[in-house]
Amino acid sequence: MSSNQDKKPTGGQEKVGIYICHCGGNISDHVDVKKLAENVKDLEGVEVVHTNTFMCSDPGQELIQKDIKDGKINRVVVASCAPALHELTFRGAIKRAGMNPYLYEHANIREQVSWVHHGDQATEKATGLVAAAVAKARRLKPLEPIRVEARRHATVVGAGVAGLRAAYDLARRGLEVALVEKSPFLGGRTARLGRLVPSGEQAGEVISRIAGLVMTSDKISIYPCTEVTAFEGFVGNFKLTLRRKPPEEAECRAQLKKAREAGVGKGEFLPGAGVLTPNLPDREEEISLETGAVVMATGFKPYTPREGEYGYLQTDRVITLPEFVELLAKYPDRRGGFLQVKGKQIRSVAFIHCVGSRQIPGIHEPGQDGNLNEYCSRTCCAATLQAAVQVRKAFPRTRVFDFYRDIRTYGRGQEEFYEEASRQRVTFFRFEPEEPPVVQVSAGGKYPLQVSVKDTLTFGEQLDVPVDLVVLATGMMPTPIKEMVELMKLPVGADGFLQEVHPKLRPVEVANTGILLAGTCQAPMDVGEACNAAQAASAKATSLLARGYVELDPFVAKVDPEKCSGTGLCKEACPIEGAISLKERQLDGKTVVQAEITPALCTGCGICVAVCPSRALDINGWTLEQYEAMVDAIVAA
Amino acid sequence: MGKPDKEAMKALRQQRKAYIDRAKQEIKKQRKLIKAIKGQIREEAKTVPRIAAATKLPSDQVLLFIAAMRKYGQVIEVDKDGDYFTYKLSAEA
Amino acid sequence: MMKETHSFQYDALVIGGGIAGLQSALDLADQGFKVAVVEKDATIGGTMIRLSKVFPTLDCASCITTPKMAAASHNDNIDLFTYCQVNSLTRSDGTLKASITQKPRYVDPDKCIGCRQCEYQCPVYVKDEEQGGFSLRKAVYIPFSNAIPQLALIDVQHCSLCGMCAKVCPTEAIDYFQQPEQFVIEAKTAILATGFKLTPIDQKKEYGAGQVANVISSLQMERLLAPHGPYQRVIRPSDGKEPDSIAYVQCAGSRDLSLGVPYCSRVCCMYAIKQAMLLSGALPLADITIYYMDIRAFGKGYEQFFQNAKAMGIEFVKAKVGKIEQGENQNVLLRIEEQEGDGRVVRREHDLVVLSLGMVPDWNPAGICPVTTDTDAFIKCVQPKLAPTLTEMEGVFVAGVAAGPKDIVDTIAEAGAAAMEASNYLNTLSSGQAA
Amino acid sequence: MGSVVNPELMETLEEFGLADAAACFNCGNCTAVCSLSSEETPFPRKVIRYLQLGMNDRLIQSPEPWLCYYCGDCSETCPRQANPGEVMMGLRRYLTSAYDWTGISRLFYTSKVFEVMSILVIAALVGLGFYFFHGPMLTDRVALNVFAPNRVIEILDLVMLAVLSFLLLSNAWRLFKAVMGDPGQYPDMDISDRQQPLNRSILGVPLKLYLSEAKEFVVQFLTQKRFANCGTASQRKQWVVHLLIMTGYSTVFILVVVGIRWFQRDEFYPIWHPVRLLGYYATFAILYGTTYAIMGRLNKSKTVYQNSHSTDWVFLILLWLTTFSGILIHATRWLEMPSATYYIYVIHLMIAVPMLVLEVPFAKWTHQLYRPLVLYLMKVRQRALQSNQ
Repeated sequence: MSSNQDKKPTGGQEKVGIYICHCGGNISDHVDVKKLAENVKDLEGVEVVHTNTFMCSDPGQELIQKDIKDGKINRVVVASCAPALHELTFRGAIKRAGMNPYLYEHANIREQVSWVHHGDQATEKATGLVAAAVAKARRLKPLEPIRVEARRHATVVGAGVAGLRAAYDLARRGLEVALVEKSPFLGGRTARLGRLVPSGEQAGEVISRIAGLVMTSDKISIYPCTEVTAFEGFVGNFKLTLRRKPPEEAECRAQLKKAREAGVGKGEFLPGAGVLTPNLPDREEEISLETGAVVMATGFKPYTPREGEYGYLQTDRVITLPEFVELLAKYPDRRGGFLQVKGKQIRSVAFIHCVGSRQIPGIHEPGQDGNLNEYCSRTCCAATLQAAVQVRKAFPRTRVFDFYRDIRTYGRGQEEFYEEASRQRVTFFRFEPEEPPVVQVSAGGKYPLQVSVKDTLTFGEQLDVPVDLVVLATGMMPTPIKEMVELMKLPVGADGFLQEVHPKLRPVEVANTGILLAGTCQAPMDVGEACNAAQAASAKATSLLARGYVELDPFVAKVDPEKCSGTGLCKEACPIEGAISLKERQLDGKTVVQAEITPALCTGCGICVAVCPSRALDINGWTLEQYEAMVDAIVAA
Repeated sequence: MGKPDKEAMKALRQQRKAYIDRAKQEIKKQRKLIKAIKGQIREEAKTVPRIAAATKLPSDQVLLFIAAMRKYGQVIEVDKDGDYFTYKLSAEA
Repeated sequence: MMKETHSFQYDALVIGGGIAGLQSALDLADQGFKVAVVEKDATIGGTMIRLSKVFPTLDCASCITTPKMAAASHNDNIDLFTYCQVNSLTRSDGTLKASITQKPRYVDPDKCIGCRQCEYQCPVYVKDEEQGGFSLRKAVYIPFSNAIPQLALIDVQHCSLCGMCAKVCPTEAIDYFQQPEQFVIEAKTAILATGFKLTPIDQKKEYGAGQVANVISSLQMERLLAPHGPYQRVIRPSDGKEPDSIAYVQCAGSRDLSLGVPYCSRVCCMYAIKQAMLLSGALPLADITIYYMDIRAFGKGYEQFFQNAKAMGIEFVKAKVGKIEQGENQNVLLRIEEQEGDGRVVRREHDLVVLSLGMVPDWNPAGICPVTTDTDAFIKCVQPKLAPTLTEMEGVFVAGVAAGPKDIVDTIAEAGAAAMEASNYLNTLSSGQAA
Repeated sequence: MGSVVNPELMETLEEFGLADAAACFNCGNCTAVCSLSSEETPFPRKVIRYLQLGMNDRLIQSPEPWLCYYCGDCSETCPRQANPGEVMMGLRRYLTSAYDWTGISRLFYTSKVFEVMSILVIAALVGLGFYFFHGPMLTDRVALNVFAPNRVIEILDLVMLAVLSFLLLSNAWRLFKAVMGDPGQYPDMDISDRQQPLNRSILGVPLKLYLSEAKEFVVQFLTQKRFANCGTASQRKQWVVHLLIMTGYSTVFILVVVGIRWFQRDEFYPIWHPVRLLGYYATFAILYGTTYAIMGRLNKSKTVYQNSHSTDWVFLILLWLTTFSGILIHATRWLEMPSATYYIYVIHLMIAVPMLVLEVPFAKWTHQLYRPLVLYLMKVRQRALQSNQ
């Protein structure tokens, strides 16, 4: 599938090879690749043009490497997908062929062309983009990555199950770890659960086990009651400011009181709260921390239903699943008779799924923040069935009714658990999102509540179910960490969760190198999945820091000492503290003040370039000259 | 591998006799089938059901070989005729 | 012909060269460990490289897999052993020993340049399973265009030993006399990433036991949708008709005690929706119906993906298909209970029907290593909550579908977790602490 | 207002041998796979759902349980192995007792003690009757009609027939009213409910429709041809076996109850005589059919034989023993063994009478009537709906 259109060398210094990818049919279905190759083969400096079905595949990469080794080219342009996917792939290939990896330019003709344009238009635009890339490639200079020392230290934010898991793994790999937790307890949301599906393990035991390992590790420092208040730096060399203060929140104090009353000591597990940390602060203090990588494990909070949503807050007989799970935990081994809640006999209980999850625009009302939770919270189906089965087994006289949209018992052993619920006589009803069940307070009836539903399992019949208690299976929402998101400039997805770079290529990394995601801050997950994510994040953090140094892209600002007149405008405009400084230096015997760049801090944003009156600044790999050449090339094409 | 040793090859042929005999049978059948299909689409592009009707071959077999012959560059897809596509021998074939 | 058994030493051994194995290998290699990847097929890439596009981002599967394959094959810390079978994996004196048999390719890997001259000249056509059996390959062939390594192999069961390939090979790489090779890989830790296969298409007699024309498996549909598919477009296999109406039968091999597969295979809802979306792109006028019991779109962005599919006009019908029969004109008849209506039984006719088959394990450790399987036949995890990748065997971890059905996203995360466990184990060994 | 859900019903039905209905997750596979399930009367999931929800009235009005011949396809393919075929079987038992106004059926099905005791009591009554009222026991020849004159037996038979018919027909009338939808009987029913167009009141069907469709009843009763379409081809055997038992049983029932004066004779008929041939046919048919069914249930060879309620055993065993003792009487007469003949005759009746008295109006036998009756009513109703439109 490769067409070779070699030309005689023109004798120029820059010999550009163009490699056009079909991307299966992703590109070639819309862009006439043959014509594109024809269009660009005569551009100045172009030596060879190749096309391939998958340029990123081994045979594709070998094409490039062969041309380099044969001396045919010394600049590479690949026209394919978004650079976010494969720029690194091709740089790697070029490097292996012995060429400077920065003599490379990427033309995005998939996301920017074939996915949005069709027919001749697409081919035309692709021609323009490739021409621009060639123009830039001819002006590329070899660059070296910026190598900076990396601290063999990592910080984990959040001491839920994912945070504990990550901290323990990082410590086992020999890194020093700071574990920052805003509450006085370790274990997060997991600590408040009962039995876990489907193994039936007690969540408290699971948390106690991993918290025990964390507390006994000499590499992990635990910072309870602590929040991150300032953040700066770059991968390998982040600087964090932490504020630690005695707990103030009412809920927190109540839990501490409960711990005291129950005689739960430091390092011991308090049901419904977690493992009490060994080092509670008695005064407020500020701590600064230097760290190489940050693992975000800030977790989730359960959705709080609106007042009146399925009768919530209108009667105390409508509660959420997390509340119900805490209630259930109070009857550890009770058997027989009816379930009792708040002194009332519960003859029947209804569970309603998808409360605050799978919301559909136009059907559901947005929450207080104006957003809809369109996602599935993934864990509530199994958790609901767990609670339902527990009720049926412990209190066989209490009837259980379950109202669902789709039962999503996807995980290992979960479908079997669903069957167990059926066999335990949980009665299921299925509703459409347009016609959800209605919870009514029935005055004077034999039961205080009635759930009415148009049941699609009974051919859309209207059914009335009299109940004593309604439990709402509320979904997960990301823990509100707005300050940290702003502080650390973290990418957030449309669903409000932290956003990874790519779910398959870089699933636990965010765009900011050195910051990793673990657990439910990224998306709803169950305990096992959160631990997997935490370990994957630890593996990435270890890979980053294990060598003791990190390499950063060299796309940073540089100062032309010939032109810099030391106005300091750049320093003022620079959004990053310390990235530009003004330094005195000797020039032709005179002392002048000029701008100086700290490459490791510079993000290459280019603001300084824009404000400099004397055009003394430029970004390596993205110079003004290169930009101008690109624009010219597009216009010419 | 240089020129294979004649004796050794003979021994190998003996050892794989069952496979070889079956493969030879297959080749014969396939050649006939391919010839029949090629005969139909040398001059005119046709749909699979038309080729199948003309050659009295099962239509899934025809499609299977059309697919393979396209893969090796002997057949090209030409046009659409109703719900079906038409195929013709390529210039190289 | 008894050769001395070679022995190779590594830090880690990864069994299975699919996406899970490759990700684990890359994560370990990035931390500086030496890794051997043993793959049973002639190419690495596993099931993922055989897919068209992947949900929910609709990236082409190759775009994600080929770079990881290339990265693994170029990584100085990783050695790939393809076309190899693991006979046993045992632990003695703190070392894992894997006895490996490499099947003969009948092609010298050092000489073959992957030019495919042999393939073009070979006279025997063989059903190409890489294309769902919808196209043919030759008796000497390279599995597919982006296979790694790009080496030809001879399928001796279909070879007539005519000698043509040896004649045309420019590098004299053909070796008809190649024998299986035995060797041993020694490592300190191992990761099992042995993946899955589909539940057999002929298992359910109510669904025609594989005999009804135009009833295909979901992986076969992946090939029809793939850029280098057998027909390079979506037409149905019985006669080449462009289908006007395509149906998906969900849970065709999962959640069914009568098939002995009680569990949910976790990916079928999403791949059916994804394929339906791709189909509505390829065949904008076609009606696409998905017959389902519960739509399980639980991953990040999956529910939104499902709702988009609904909005695009893909029909979702809540019904478990009871029977599949051959209709007229090679069409397919499905019998369902019309649950969303008044429950009557109706027959619905489609041009093409896809069975959303489930996942069953592709490897059984019994007799090979002292790792056991759970009731679902997947490898048993001893700590499914805190350390899901731990197996019963010390120093041996599991990742991906080998430990239960999983989509690619979850597989990749788990592969990272297994790499973490393995590296921690290596670290513990080297620092001399007892585990 | 919707229908109120009452999951207690399932527990009630458990007494009738209901198993696994709770395991159903309402996928609808059973209905889709069933070859008898139709557009008008889809089953079994529909009634299983009513059962899960405890909609007793709906169940009592449902014709569907009587339309199922239990080929077992649904149970074999059920993804949850919730055994829908057996649930239908249990429902038939429950409905038989629900239609029985005497309450005996319910006791018979739900109490093993009652089941055994009722058989023993009736058997004892028969035995005592003979003990006190039998005729002379001639020993020089076999004179059954002297020991038990067939004229007397005939009178008793006819009395029994009248009582049993009254009971059975009055129960069938209740079924008729329920299935055809008597709104007075179930005041909470919503007649205009679109989901149940066929289950609603059309008691006002013109009488002539009932007459003109009567053929359906006769054909279905005699041929059970619907059973022939049940399940896959291999299930044909089940239909043949069932037909054998049913025709054999009916034949012997008519011979014994209505035609006793021709059937019970002291001289043998010539071998080709129709009564004798009918007798042989019935004997062979029942013996083969019941032996096949008993072996099947012992070996659990088919899905349909997987679950056996105690009443299934009782029915088969009593039937088998009746037939077997009948053969013995025939043999002892042939061998001219008078005493043995008389004793076995008494034993024969001690088995046969309880079987008839209990099974015909209260238990398994009712389905011989209910099945063709419901099919016939469905046909009538279909016609009525057609003419209404």
